[in-house]
Amino acid sequence: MPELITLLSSLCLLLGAFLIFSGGLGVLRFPDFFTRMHAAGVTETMAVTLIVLGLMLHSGWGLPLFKLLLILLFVMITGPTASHALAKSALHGGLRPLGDDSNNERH
Amino acid sequence: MMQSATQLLLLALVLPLLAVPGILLARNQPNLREAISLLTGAALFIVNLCLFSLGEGGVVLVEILPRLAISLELQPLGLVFGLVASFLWPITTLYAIGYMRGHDEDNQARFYVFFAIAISAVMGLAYSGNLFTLFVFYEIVTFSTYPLVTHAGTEKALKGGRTYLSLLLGTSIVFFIPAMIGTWFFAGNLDFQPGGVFGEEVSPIALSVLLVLFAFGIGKAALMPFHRWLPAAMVAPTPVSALLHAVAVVKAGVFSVVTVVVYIFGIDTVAKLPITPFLVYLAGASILLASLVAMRQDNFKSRLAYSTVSQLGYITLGAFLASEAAVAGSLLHIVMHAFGKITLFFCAGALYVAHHKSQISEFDGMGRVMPITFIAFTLGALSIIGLPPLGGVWSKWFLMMGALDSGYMIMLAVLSISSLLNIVYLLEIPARAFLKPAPEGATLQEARSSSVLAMTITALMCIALFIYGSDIYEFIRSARLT
Amino acid sequence: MVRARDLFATVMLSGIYGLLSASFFILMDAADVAFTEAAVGAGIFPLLMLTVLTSVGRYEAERRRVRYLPLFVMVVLAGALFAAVLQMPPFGAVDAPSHGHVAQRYIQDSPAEIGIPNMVTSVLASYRGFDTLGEVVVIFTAAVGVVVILLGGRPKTPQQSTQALMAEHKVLRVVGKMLIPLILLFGLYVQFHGEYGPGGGFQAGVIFAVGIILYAMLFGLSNAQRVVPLGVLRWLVALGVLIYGSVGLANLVVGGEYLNYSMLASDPVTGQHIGIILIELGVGITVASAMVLIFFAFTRATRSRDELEE
Amino acid sequence: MLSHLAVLQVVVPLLAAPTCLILERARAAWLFACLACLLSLGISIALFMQVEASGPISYALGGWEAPWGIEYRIDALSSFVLLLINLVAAAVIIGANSSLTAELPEPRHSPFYVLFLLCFAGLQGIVATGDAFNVFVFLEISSLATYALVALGRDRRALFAAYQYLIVGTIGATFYLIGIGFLYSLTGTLNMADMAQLLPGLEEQRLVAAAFAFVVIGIAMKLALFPLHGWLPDAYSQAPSMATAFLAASATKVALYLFIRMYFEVLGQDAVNALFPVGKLFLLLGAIAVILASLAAIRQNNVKRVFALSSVGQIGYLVIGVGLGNALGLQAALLHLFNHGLIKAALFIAVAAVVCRVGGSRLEDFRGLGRAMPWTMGGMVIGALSLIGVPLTAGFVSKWYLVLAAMESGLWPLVALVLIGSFIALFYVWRIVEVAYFQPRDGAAVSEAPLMLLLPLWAMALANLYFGIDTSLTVGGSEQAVNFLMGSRP
Amino acid sequence: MADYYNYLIVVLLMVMGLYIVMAQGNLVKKLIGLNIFQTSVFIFYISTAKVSGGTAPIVIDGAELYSNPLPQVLILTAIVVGIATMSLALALVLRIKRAYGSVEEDVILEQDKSC
Repeated sequence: MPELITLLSSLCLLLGAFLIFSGGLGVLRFPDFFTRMHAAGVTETMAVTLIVLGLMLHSGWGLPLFKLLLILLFVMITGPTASHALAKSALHGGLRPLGDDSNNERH
Repeated sequence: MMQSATQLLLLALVLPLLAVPGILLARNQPNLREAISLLTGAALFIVNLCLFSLGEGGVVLVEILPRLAISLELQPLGLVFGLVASFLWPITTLYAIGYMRGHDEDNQARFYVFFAIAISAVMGLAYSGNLFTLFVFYEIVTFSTYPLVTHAGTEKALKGGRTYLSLLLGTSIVFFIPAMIGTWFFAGNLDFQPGGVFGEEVSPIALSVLLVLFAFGIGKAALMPFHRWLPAAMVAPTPVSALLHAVAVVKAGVFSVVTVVVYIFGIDTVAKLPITPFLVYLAGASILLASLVAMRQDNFKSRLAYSTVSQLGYITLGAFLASEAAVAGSLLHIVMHAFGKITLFFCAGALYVAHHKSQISEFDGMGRVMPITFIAFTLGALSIIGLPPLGGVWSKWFLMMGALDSGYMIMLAVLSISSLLNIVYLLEIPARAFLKPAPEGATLQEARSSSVLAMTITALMCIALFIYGSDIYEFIRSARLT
Repeated sequence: MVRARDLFATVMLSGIYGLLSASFFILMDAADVAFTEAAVGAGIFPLLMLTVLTSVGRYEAERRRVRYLPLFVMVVLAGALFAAVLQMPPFGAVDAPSHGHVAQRYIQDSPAEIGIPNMVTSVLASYRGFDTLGEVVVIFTAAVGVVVILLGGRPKTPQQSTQALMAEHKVLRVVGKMLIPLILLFGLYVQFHGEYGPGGGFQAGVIFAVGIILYAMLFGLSNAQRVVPLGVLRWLVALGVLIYGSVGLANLVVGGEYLNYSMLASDPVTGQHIGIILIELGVGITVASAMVLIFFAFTRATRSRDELEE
Repeated sequence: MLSHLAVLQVVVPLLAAPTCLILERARAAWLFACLACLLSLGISIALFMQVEASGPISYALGGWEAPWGIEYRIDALSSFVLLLINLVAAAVIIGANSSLTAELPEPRHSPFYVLFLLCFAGLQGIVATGDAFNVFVFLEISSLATYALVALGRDRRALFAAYQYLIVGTIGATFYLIGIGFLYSLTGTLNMADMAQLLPGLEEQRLVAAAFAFVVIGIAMKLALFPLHGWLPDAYSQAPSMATAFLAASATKVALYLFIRMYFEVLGQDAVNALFPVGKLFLLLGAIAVILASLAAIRQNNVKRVFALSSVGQIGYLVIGVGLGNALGLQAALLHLFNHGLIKAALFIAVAAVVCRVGGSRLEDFRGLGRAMPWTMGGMVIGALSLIGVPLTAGFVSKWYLVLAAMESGLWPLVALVLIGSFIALFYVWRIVEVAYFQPRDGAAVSEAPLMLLLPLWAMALANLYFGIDTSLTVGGSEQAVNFLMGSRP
Repeated sequence: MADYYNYLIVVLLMVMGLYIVMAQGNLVKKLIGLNIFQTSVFIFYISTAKVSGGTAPIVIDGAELYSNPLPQVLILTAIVVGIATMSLALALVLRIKRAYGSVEEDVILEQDKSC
């Protein structure tokens, strides 16, 4: 049983790390603001969730588990909100997604 | 007896200062104000006479650092100087009353106030018990005479004042202070004592350096090349010039030089120093050069100023000749020159106030307009030149004796040539005044009576000093100088 | 960072730099410091910077030149420093002199003398409690200074409601409403948990302040100021320092040295405990109110400029 | 309570500051600040006497003994400096109300008092503490308060001056922190006395040298030692006048105190000079500072700036005294530290009085003030004479010692330099006196400064005279301090 | 050399920060440089505190070796001091911008000279 949990937790952590890496790559390589934000946003929610999950599995019952749970909740609420706010203010600020030809100006 | 000496010394210091609030309170009542000045002056002279009769005593006022105190001490040199200064103060005041009123000057109260402070400082200087005290009062004299020099407040006066202050303070900061601190450093104290304060172990080189620092540091002695302040100070009102040249400032300077030579170094030490001949020749050069410059001045006061530079050279020369006769001679010259020169300045002021003439070339025939003035002038001039029957002859005589004693033959020549030059540039003035024709429509018009009275007194004193000159000399010689 | 002309990017980078150093501090076993650095270096500092940028403009003037004199000085300095630090005790050495002398006592005796497990808090609040008083006063000074520089002596809470920064963001507002109580709660937790784990008055103060700042950002400065008026904040800033200082004075009264809490109760350890809780409270109050005050002052200053321009 | 005086000295103003903020009303804040400063002055006098009678006082804060807790140490040196700061602070705070009324809008008054008290407390903390890191904390308290005080100035230039001062000051403080970090990693302690005992015999001399360099450069920035003095003239001439009066008289003095403490006590003069001839470097820098700053002062048109530059020059004297390295030199530095504090306090309070009545401190604003404001200008002239070093003023005494010390070291050029410096001082000071007394005033009539400004001004002016005549306190105090420092590490 | 890796990085950061302060003309950027400079000192102190194999200085059962708490305490204070300084500096920058209309050093000096 402990081995299984270790395995699972390692898997989660690895996956999370991979997602973070790919997210970073995406932020660097994607063509415009909104696609980059997509990379960053997905990473933030998914990767962090995975990593925290991995850590939770690792930590066992106790106060740390509870704390991690809180962190998870917090990230899951704030992450998407932040992405949303960013995208909205970008739109508000005059930035248009790639392919939207109506007003394709870039900063 | 000591008790009363202490009190009298303090009184001499404080008495002129007591006049200050009086003058300030009475600043809108000229008569009262000047009466206060005069009375204090007379009282001060009496105090000095009392001090003279006491002859010795001293007081330590305050000890600033260990072995560094403000202290007063009666000694013969100081007594002579103190008497002269306190005698001439009321007389200058008397003269100033006439001058200032005749000239309708502003800020007269300020004038009398600083006049009084200056005299108080001169008293302190005369009765200093140590070098530090001397220095302090020396500086107070500088500061208190600065407002007198710039009295007019014009741009020219300010400029003259700037030169005056910067040269005097500059020399004292850059030379005098290090000399004083050096003395303290080598000797451990600054107390005046006959024979000097330095021990045997101090090297002659160090002493020479100190002596040079003192010679130049006491800028009021106007040893060339630090004489520029004196002509610059001629922007002052004439009573101030009289005070500067006869009583307070320059005499404070040369008195300091003599005191330093006698009581800090000791006559015998100075005589042996390798630097002394250099200083003697410098003083000699100062005498001759200043005389030559004086001949070329057309402005009356400038000529007198350079004459003073030259005469001060006599006194410093006497000090550096470093024999008892020469030192006594130079001290005597302080007295003689004081009376002579003050007379000359009184005359200059009188001419300026009464006729607004300040250039010598304008004096043609003025002897008939202002006979008393020019007679007084002639007497003063003769005294300075050193002709009998006037006081000046004694001091020159003893100075020459001193030069002989010390073996500086060449100085005899210098003194003689200088006397000749004196004749040329001083007697030219009465000659013009009496021999050239008077200006058109001139009538007899003297300056105000108080001014005339003052110059008469001083001129007569020049004659009196011829009679009592040797007594003063004896008094000085009776004291322990080495 | 040196070369970028876009100040916005620079500020963001320096925020990341702050976060990185915080992570580094964790690696170095300095949990409390990491906590603080995260709050300050990645939180407050970029926040203030951004506020300033809204006023001073995002781009700096075109300038592309290397200053040689500073460069030279820096190269020399770096060389000298390299030479010097090579004489430092090796990194991580157990027997370095700095670990032996004074620190040893903190590690060995503080649990018994102070009675709390977090040595950093013990040292901070008790052994070197006076430093911490100084630290609080520094924050206090900064708050007073910022307010007087930006707003002039005695600012009044504005009457008319100005438009909120993010009025159009409904999602944000809702999420914010959810989060703010949590943040404040967390602040309280950090405040009183500092003796056992990382945390303490300063960190709690910052977190508390962030909650209020968030409120101000979402619902408008004037609404926030209605909740915590400037006058009250001023009062609170001073109060925190006074609490801290008076604990010290109270010690004098009961006969101990200044800030010697042992006398506060019959048992020294209990006394220390009480003292530390009290002073941490003081720290928390001053820090929270100072941070809010500084933020308010900054936004007010940038805002009033905008109003002037319109 | 008497045994707690050491800490109360700092805590009183420190806690008075927030109380002042709560008081809000300017007048109440002022009165309270006055009360705190006077109380503090009383404490400092008591401490001075206590130290003189029974030697250094050590106070363990929090009850934790020396190397573990923070120690307050009041010895001959610190009690001497504390006395100066307190004298100046009391004088300044009494006059502050009148001066501020003319210079700042009313709502800024009470923050001014708060910042003033903080600065005051910070400076005292630096002096009182025996802990190297605690110094840093209090250094920053005083510095932050100072930046804010400077920024209160009326002109917009005050802002930029404050900013520059902030940059330099922060770098300086951080340098100091780095130096302390090195020392800590070598010795494992932060207590100065403890450090002083552990430092000799260490092998890592390069690191000690680096530590010293950082500490000294850090302090030199605060001290405005040439060539790191750039911030000072701007900051001092732009700050509110009374703030300048306080800062000029105390802030740089405290920096010098810290410097002396580090150089003579913690690191040890001989040990440092064995690594690098620092003493000679100080002499050189001091000499350059004296000449350059004095020359620059002559050309200024703003009187505040003249005096500010003169401060840079005077710091040169102080550093020369330290650099000479003999007992007399150190004593000269300490004496000048004290006396120059009094001088600058008098001068800047006088300037504050002028600004209060005339509204500016340019040279032409001083026209005819000799007659219009006789008491103010009288006090100023006394301060000016003391600055030049005229006998019977405090300035003379310190110059006397400095010259003696230079002679003892056989450095005659230095003697000349000190005197030439005084000579130049004469020029820039006299320009002001001349304008005030001998140029007529045109424009609106000006009345004499308010009594509350004249009072501290004359207190300082008379102090200048008093300490020029009765030197037992200053010379005795500095001598004790020198014996203490030189004795601790012969 | 590996033993000193941390310190060398610290030195690099330190001089970089200082260079920015000295060479940059933009007042905001100077402050960023100052921040880097200060943070480098924090890193330095914290590095000296680390003991290999030690844990954070919070008492846990079984731990024998703790890192040094003292530098951490000092740096806690220093961080606070740092942010206090920064906020004051930024406040000044805001006011300078309002008074001069610029935050470039040379523009400001130019304006001061002309008036």
